[in-house]
Amino acid sequence: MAALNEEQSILKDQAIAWINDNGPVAAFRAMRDSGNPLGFEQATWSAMADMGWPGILVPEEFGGSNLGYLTFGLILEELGKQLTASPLLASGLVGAAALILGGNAAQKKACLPRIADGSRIVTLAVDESTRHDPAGIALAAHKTANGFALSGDKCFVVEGGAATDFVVAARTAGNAGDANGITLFLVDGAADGISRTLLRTADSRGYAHLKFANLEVSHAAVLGDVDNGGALLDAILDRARAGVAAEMLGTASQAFAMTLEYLKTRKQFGQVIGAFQALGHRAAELYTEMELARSAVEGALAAIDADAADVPAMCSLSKCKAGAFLFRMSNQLIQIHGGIGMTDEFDAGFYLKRARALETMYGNQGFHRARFATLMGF
Amino acid sequence: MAALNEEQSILKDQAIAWINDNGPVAAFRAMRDSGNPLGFEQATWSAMADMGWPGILVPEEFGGSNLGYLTFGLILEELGKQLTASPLLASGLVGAAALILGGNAAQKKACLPRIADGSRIVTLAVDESTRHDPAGIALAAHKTANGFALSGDKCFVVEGGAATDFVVAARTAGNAGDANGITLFLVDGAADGISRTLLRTADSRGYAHLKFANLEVSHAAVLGDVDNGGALLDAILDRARAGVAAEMLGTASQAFAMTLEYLKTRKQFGQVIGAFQALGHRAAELYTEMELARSAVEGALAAIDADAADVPAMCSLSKCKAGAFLFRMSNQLIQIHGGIGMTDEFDAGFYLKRARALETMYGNQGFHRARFATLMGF
Amino acid sequence: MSEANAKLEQFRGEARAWLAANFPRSLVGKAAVYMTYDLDVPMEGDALAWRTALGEKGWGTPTWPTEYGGGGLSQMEARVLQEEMHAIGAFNPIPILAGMGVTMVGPTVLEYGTEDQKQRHLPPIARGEVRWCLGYSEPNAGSDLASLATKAVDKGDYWEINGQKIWTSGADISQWCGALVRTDVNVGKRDGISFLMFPMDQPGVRTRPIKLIAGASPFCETFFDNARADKKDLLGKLNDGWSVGKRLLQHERQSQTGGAPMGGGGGSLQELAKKYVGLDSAGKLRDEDLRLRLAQHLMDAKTHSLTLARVAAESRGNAKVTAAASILKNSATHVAQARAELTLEIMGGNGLGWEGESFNDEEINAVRAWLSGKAMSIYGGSFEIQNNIISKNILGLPETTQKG
Amino acid sequence: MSEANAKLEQFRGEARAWLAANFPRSLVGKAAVYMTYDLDVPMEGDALAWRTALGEKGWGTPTWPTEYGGGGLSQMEARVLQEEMHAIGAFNPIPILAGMGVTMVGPTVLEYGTEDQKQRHLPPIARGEVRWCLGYSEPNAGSDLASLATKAVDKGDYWEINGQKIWTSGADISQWCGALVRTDVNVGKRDGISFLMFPMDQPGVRTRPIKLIAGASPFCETFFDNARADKKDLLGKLNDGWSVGKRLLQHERQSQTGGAPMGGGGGSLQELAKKYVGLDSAGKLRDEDLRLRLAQHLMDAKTHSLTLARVAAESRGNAKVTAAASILKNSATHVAQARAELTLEIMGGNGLGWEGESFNDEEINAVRAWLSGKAMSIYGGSFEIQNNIISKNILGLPETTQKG
Repeated sequence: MAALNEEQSILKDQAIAWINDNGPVAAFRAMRDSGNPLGFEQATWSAMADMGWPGILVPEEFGGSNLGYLTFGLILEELGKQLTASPLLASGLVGAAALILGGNAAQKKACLPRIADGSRIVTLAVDESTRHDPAGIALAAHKTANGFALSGDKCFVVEGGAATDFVVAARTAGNAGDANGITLFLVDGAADGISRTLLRTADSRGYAHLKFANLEVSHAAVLGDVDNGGALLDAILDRARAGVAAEMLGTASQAFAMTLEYLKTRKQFGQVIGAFQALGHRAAELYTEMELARSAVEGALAAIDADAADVPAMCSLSKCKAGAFLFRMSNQLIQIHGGIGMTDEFDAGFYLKRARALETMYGNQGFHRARFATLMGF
Repeated sequence: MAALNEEQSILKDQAIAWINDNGPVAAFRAMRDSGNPLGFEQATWSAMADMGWPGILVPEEFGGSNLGYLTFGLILEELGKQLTASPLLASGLVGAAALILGGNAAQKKACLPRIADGSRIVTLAVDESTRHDPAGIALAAHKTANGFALSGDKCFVVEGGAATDFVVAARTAGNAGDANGITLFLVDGAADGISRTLLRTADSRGYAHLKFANLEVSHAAVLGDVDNGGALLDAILDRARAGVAAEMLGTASQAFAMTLEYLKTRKQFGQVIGAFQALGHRAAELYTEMELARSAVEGALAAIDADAADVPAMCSLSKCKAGAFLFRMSNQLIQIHGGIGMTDEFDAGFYLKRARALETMYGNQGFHRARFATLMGF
Repeated sequence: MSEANAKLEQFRGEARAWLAANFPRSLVGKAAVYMTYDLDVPMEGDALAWRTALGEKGWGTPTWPTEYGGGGLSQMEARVLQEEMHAIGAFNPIPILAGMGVTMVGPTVLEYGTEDQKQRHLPPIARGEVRWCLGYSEPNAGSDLASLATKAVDKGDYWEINGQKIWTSGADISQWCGALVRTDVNVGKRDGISFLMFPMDQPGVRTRPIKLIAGASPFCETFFDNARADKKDLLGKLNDGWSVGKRLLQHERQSQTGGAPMGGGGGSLQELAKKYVGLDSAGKLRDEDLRLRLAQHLMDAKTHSLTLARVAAESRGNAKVTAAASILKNSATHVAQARAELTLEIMGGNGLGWEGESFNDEEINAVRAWLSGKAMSIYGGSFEIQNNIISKNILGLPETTQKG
Repeated sequence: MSEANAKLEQFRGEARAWLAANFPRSLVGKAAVYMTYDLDVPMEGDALAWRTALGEKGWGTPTWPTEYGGGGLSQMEARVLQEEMHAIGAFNPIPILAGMGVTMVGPTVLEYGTEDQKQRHLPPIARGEVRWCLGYSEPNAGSDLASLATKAVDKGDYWEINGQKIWTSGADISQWCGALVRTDVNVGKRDGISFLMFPMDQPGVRTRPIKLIAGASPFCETFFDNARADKKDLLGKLNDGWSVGKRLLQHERQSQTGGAPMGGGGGSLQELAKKYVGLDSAGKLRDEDLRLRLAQHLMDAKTHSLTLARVAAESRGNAKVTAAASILKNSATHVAQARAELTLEIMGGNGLGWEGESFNDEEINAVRAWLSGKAMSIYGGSFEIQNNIISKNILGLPETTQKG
């Protein structure tokens, strides 16, 4: 992993210790078994807020610690290992990024401190069908006397059940597919014009479909520029992708650790199964893929922190690489554990389900492979 | 392999025996070392003609045996195993197919008996750039008082050095990229308007570039219909692809046999290397891929014989499957043999080079994967 | 040839007439209700009548000998019977009702059983009255079945069985069990194993259903605490259970190579893709990367089907199974698992549906089937075991890394 | 910090001055002529003068101690020197001229050699006057180096060497050889091996160049028939050659992880693709399948570069090499071989060019480099050996399948 500075090391150790005590995969299981519709426990979220995690990206003047994306990634990776459920990614990273990148002074002042202290959960509502397609945004925002009226649907909004506010990508001009004509709005989740449907998904995370029925918002709700929100949306999404990639890396590396442990202890045919060369080499290849994925993820987070020119390409790269490794690793977690891996009593299924869900989030490998080609100019 | 009838079994046994004596890979090596610019020995070709191989597809009334593509594939497979060099594929399959599918009575009568007895070598000239692109045909055939005048280039014409006649795909209407406006011509290779450049390629096969400088041909040279030759060209190409796939299967299965033999005899760390499970499993996976590739190849040849509706899809499928297996197998042939595999003294390099050449011939895996999608309607 | 054909056509007429007389029209379209492995559907009314008629005729197990309750038909006649049933929407629920009885236990009893065993066990299976489960795997004997530890001790009148089995499919609803048990602890791992048959309804047997990652499952853990098997219910020779068990597994493996589409995606994958993803103006799938991977998968699937057909053609009139058959298990698994993954990818976010109104049945079934399908590379000879078998038995490479 | 910087800048001034005074301007742009491993380019005129000046200054081996002919520079100073040379188009031919002398033999002699060995062997290497080859592999000892059979017998005054080496790069043009030989046949495979140094120009040594699949090569077979090594040219302890040899191989492996672009494709692969394949009206590569595979490869290559950078960052101020370093060899190989394959695919038919006017140099070089590059997964620790190392040394899995 990246050479950490002292602050990062302390934060990482703190995260590991806290997650061990408070958010291990057993806690995720208990949450799932309870049927909790939000997909996380309020106490968990409060504890994270107390530790300052939702404020890691938030500038100090707004109550955050401004430690950057690489640092945020360390926490997401640790949470990914134990599948610890919370809206940290959705609000602390994606929501915060939207405000930091697109908010005006008033919006930042009103919103960022409350993101940082966890009292508001701000999430991004972007997709409108079963597939990630930011170019295809069609949710209409018509101009009215006092501002805009929003009508249309948003699907699979991450932590959409718990969100207090939504960053909504809407169309103020042109047609679905046009690059221009997109505007972002920051809207209050409690408004009358929004109805939510909570989803029951295989990975037990808190997604929701939203329906906007002529929701009226003022000009003050606009985040960034009217009609020119496409670039802002891309920038937010890229940060979201790198964040998801960090979580994926954590989930996959834990699956690797569980598999390695099993290879060293499970006996078949009179020896531990890791002594079978076919499995030993498979483990070596998975390890290789893990180390490569780590470089991609840390590279993307560092590129964001450095405001590098290749942030879009690096973020697509990280999502692809983490995705490919997590796919293979979550499948091998089951395969190498054999029958026990198929039982709900064992945790492997959680990792497999989560892997599939993270793969679809903010664009799958195919989406990012094609995007990478486009970004490279061919 | 497919359940063979008696005629096929006899022919196959004859082929194996003859190739063992007359066309083993050592003969290919000798031919290469001699610098023979045609890429095959005339004596080899004469012997094949004596055995009737160039006439396997030719109807009996024109001096052939009309045994069909599956039978032809058996021979090509055996030749592929030993890399036996000859224009059998180019003329006996592709040239014959062009005449059988597109020739009128006069053309068939004039040409097919001489293809069958090996005295004429008729090959297809289709591509005009470094890539297989039948839709992009631009070689111009302008209408003249007595027929047409052909001007333009053809590249990588298989056995183009030895050919006595060419089936030339030319454009009589429209522009490169148009589906319509393609006409096929059967032209005498000795004509003044054609100049040839023989190529020196890694696989030591007899390719040539052709240049047509206002070559005048009469209406009698048209094969099939004027302007509507696209479908005929596709049909010829599909047969060519299935034939190449059969050759690829042979080349790859010989590479498999060489590798398996080495796994059983080469010792490292005190045991034969095939005892290492990682290599044993790799061999099992290669074997699996080989059996699957065989089904695809035989399936395509049988589909042609049965004049099935899915010939195009089956031919793309067979080229893809044989290509993927040959690629992997030729690389593993080198990898598993280690240092010795890298030496020119050993034959592995021949298989690797031939694999690369066959992959490009009549469309590579990427071409056929995309074509398959189109044929399936998506 | 034409005489045989004429005889077959005569049989077709008889079958058609019998089916017309006996298959209740009320059951047309109900096949899915009765042809599921997951549920213990009660047999009542017309369904019970149909099962009874089929059982009495012996056509639930058409190729079994008539003396043991079968139909005594040839393979060709059985195929004709199936065609005729299919033509009128009839179905044969008996193989399902019998659990592992028709597909696995029956054929093995026919081969290894005593006359008494055949008389007692086969007719109830053929009538669909007795369901069988199989006790094979144990928590510490999965792929390495030879290290099983469940013991059976000779108590004079009976065998006393102690130990635990896992993955006993349908154990909680079965009346009989066939199990591999250790009858001699002093010899090598594969020796000293016997195959016993015993009723499940006895004090010494306890079952616990296993919840899987896909949800409820037919699988159980089964515990034996001084359970009993009659001395006359040893199948095959004492301490030769390994060969009996292997034979049974061959039947299982044969039933897994069809590469049948997994649930939730029975239709064409390209139609599903068109529906969820759509085509662009050039007629290409809107997701260019998915388009090419889908094409690759369809080619893989087609190639597997071609191989199944080739193996069948090569085996015809050929007692020895062709070598190509050895690849079918892994190939089928590869195709089925890839199909399940692509199905979810095509469905996008809806391919995450677990329950609730936001997802349709096809989506939820696809997710469950995707998860269930992960077992294909584990059970019935894991991916790795299959590669061992190919490497050793087909390719003749030495086996050094597996002892025992 | 700023004091160190000032000192470094002072050195930069000195280096610049010295280079200006000594590097012959006639050699600008000639680096490619003298910096090739494949040829034994004669050193004459300005080239000879430059080599001599560099050798006398010790800057051909800048970080070696001055007492053994080196420059005595720090790593930082050496980098500054390199920058300054680069700035004026100067180059250092000595590591090439010395064969394996500068990169592998020298550092190992520095570590294991006696004072006498250092005095005799290092200065001629540092002056670029003596080329070294290495005798490692044998026909029956490739990846399994420990089973080597070349013997050296103690004859009192000298060692007498008999046997055969293979893959001795540059043996036909080298003056000295360092070889692993068996000095005790009665002990385990890795024991009883010693590292001897001896001149190539003696009656008992014969070399035969090896032709490779890519054509002519620097590799030879080398035969020893009562060849002699002086007793004082045993490097390291008797029968401890395994650790000496391993140290040497570490130097080799380090030089192979850069994932440097293979010959014939030094430019950007996407530019090559645009040139050969072209873009459509939407700006996409005309071959949709190639486009996505090319994107995947560029991501793989970028990820490998990121890993190199990460390993370097993690190693900084850290004596222990990070675990991630263990993956670099296989990763570099994967990237380089995939790049070579894609290069040929992009070139289409022209990616088959072997010789003649129909193909340009870039095409022919790409084909040769593609073939040569297949060795990357074989030499310097094969793909399989690297996986063994990761599995055992990094992951701590047991080693059961390798004896000896």
